[in-house]
Amino acid sequence: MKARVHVTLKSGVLDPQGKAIEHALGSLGFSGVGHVRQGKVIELDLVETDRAKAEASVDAMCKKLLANTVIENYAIELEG
Amino acid sequence: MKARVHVTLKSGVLDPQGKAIEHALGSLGFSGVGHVRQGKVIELDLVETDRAKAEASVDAMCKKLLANTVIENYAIELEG
Amino acid sequence: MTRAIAQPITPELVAEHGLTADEYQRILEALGREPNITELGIYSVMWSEHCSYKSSKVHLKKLPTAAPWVIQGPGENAGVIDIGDGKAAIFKMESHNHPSFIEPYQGAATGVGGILRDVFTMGARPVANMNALRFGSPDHPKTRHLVAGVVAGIGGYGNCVGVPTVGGETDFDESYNGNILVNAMTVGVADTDRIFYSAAAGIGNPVVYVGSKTGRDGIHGATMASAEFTEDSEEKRPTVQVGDPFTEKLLIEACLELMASDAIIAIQDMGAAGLTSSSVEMASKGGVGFELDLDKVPQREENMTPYEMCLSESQERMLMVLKPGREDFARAIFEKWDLDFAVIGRITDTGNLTLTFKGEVAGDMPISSLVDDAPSYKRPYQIPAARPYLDPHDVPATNDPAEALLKLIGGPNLSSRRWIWEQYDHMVMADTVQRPGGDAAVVRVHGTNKGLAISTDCTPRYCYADPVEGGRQAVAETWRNITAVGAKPLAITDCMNFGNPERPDIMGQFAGCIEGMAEACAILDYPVVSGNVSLYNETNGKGILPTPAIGGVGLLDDINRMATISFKREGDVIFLIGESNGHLGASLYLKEVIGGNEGAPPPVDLEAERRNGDFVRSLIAEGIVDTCHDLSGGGLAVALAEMCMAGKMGAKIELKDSPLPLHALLFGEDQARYLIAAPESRSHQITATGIPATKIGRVGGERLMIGGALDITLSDLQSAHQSWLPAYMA
Amino acid sequence: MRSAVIVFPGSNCDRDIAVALQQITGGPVHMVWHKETHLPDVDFIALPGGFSYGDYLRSGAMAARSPIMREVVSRASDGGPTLGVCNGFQVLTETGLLPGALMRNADLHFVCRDVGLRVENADSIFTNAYKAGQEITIPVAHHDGNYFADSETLDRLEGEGRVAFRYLDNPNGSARDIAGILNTKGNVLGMMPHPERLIEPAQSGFGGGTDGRRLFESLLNALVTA
Ligand SMILES: Nc1ncnc2c1ncn2[C@@H]1O[C@H](COP(=O)(O)OP(=O)(O)O)[C@@H](O)[C@H]1O
Ligand SMILES: [Mg+2]
Repeated sequence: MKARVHVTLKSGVLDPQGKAIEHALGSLGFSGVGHVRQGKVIELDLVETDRAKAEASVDAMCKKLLANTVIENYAIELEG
Repeated sequence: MKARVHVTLKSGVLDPQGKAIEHALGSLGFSGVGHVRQGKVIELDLVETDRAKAEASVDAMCKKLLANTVIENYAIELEG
Repeated sequence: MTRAIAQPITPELVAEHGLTADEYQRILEALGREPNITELGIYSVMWSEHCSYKSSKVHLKKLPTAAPWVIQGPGENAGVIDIGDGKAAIFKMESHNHPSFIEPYQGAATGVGGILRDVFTMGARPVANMNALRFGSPDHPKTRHLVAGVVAGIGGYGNCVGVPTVGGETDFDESYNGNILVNAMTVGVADTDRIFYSAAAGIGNPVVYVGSKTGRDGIHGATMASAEFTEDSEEKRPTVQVGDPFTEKLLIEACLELMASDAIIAIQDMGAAGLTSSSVEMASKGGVGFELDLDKVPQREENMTPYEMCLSESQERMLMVLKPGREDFARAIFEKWDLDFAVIGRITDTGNLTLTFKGEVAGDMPISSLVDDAPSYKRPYQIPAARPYLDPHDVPATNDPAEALLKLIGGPNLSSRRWIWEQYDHMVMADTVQRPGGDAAVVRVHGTNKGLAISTDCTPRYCYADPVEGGRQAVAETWRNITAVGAKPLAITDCMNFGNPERPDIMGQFAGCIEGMAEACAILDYPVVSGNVSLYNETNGKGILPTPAIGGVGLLDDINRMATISFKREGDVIFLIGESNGHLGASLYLKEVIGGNEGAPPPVDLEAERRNGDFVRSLIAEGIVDTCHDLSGGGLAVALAEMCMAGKMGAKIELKDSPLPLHALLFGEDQARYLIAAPESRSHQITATGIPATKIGRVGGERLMIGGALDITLSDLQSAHQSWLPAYMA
Repeated sequence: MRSAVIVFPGSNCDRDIAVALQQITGGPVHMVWHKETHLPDVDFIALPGGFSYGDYLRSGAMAARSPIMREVVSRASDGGPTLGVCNGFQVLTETGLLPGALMRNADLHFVCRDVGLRVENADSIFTNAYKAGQEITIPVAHHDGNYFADSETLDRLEGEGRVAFRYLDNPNGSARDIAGILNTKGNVLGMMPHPERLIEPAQSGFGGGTDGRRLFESLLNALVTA
């Protein structure tokens, strides 16, 4: 099974990268671009085939390592 | 309209972050995790309401800035 | 967190803001009415321990702050000393303990950002960063994660901004398990005729906001820093601030560019309690009022309330008072650097801080009540009785001195910190002439042959055993470290990290440390020019070791006459300067090798410090000696090992007959001592009346041999010393 | 010899390299703001180290799209001597002037230390004052110095003698220990180590060498004496 974890900054948390990209797009002449945010995606190949178990295990990975839950949210997507 | 750009490393390109995560998950006792890859998601708020135009414009942004096509692939998702 | 202006003020709300009933009564009296929620928030941050120093003020007054070279002592954003040729060194140290425990990367990063702003706000270009870190026991489950995050955060911020992080200290002790200490120091250099202060002046002059936009970051951060930790504050996860070092770099360049003109009347960074404390401090120092239009504040989020804007701790922001008519000139500079710039108010003659929001008055408070009427407490205190002297004969001997030495230099407290400093860019600016790993870092004053020597030190186990002696020792050790590179120590900054001041024993530790520090500063002519107090460093009623971290700065007249700790030439004669009494009370030998912790710390004889230090410095200045290391934790054996490792050269030491037991000679931590080395041809010059200088051996070979007691190869020393931290962090 | 140092927002070794150029070449050094569209009349262009745009998105990415870079690319393509150090190297790969990319260090840590290098090509305008095969010491300080290129590109670089410097003890995971590479014409060099940080004895604490100096002396040999 494949898992995809999307890690995004909690709303209200400053996103310096997003801000800089927003600005750079502006100077490159792209107009009409509002708020830009940057997040991470982590893709994992799992041996586990049981969906519920996979989800629980990836959730534990997120809490322990993949996301910094003080400032980040995460969402898990399973495939296959 | 909202756009989401997924930027991932091309296969064959070394991914130190993915590898480090893979290793760290192993030492945290998570077993059964195969290959791990890390990518980026960039979320943009667009003023444009026409889907085709929005897509074209985001595609240009990717080529010009958001992705380094020597090492990265990108995929665009539009919403709303 | 969004609160309407009309929220009623209940006793619960008052308590939630960390204000006592008595303090609330003072607010009612100051205003002559009930405060609104914004005003309550403002009083609560201004009267917090962090901003008001209400528990510490009465003691801090005892510290000497003057010397002919002091341009600005405590009270401004940072201290300023004259370093000659029209240049000044500007420096300060600050804590970011609580935020770093909650989110180590961002907590440490924003700590660096904050202290940088304190320094460049005065007109200095930052030239060096230091970091003093204390973590819990290495076996504690959180420690590794905290070390990794804090080090990455300090590096992440400092490296990006482009200021070299040139040194620091790193301790591990279980008392910090639930409460790590992250103290960051910045040193900058300015022209003495271009130093900027925070006192606002000129009725009607514009008040200008520059930097990043304001968001809902760290609201209540300042009150958080003043409240004891409980298990659930980890759960509450207060909004942490995220640092943006890129913006900070732009802010430094933009501010320095504007500072080259005559447009600025006063400037102040927005630190803890952001807009509130910066405007109140500027107005209070200038004896004027401020009128701010909150609608003009650049905002990152929608629907922010006055409460939120006043209390936000968004980073990378500054407040300035400009000369009238210079707004456009200044705006052009900030726009060039892509930074926000907004005129948000003006100076008034009312003496009040007046806030307007959407056309209404959102707050109106006498500035004097926020500052001068802030409570000041003479908290009861009890300085713990000094522990009795521990006779070295009563301390168990080791039957294997070599193993004891390897254990010390290969253990958590004395092993190499290379794993840390290699993650810091310690060479950017190309003026680092003494890198981390020596006694003090030395940074060349750009374009000259002068150097600033910088060291941070504190031995908390001494402070716990005897606060007064520990306070003396912390100051003396920085003085010694700066002397050991050949520089003249000029002044210090401090970061006073203690537990809950409402407990008389903790307050006693504080008072005791201050007493010792004051004495050392006076005798060594080494005043305090800036500092910071961090109290309530405890978890579930258990305080940290008293930790008055000292950051010292000294001046090296000629960097070509600089000493380093490395042995340099085969055959050099090694001298021990100072008296050895084998003091093992509260020593590292006791802690790490024997597993004890009793006894008085080594006494600090400040007159001897001065004599011995002045002598060593003169030898370096005259070019007689270029190899020097002070003795500290682990004593003679550890210092010798460090000199061998740094120079990749061995040494052969003869031990003379002594009434002291061997383990006390090797590992005793007597103060005021140095090891120096010089070629035979110059060694006859190493004598002076009244200074104990003993020839103890020679440099050479591939092993460290001490009498018949100990014989270790360099490579065994190296592998013990280098491996602990990387292995722990792997 | 006249030089230009391009200053991006977040550059932080711009002064360091300007000082080195001034001290060693003796010629004027123009600091050129990234928003400029024209370069002054110079013999040499330097892209300095630092964190342009905070290294956000990808290191060097946003700087590579600055207005001044159009001009830099055109001069460099016409054979104008151009050096990118650290962040400057990242910018050069992002513009395509040099092949490959600089990825996050293999151990994910920022690394600042002296490293040993072998001079692989001592014939270039940047390296003629070294000897081929000479081992030198120059500091690195970077988070993204892990050079990546596909194997054909790497083979080509090696085959054409375009690897200028190789690490003796690879600090970042770079493919084939590559520390610095040249373009086809040999007029563009990108390198992660910072030669400008070791040009006088004081910078090593008086205990090491000044191996960075030779790089600037090479330029002087090539661009002035020639
Ligand atoms: N956190 C740190 N960051 C940078 N350098 C550090 C850090 N901790 C320790 N060091 C460096 O390691 C060396 C040894 O530190 P320490 O044992 O505290 O020295 P000393 O006993 O001479 O005061 C010093 O050069 C110091 O600057
Ligand atoms: Mg020392």
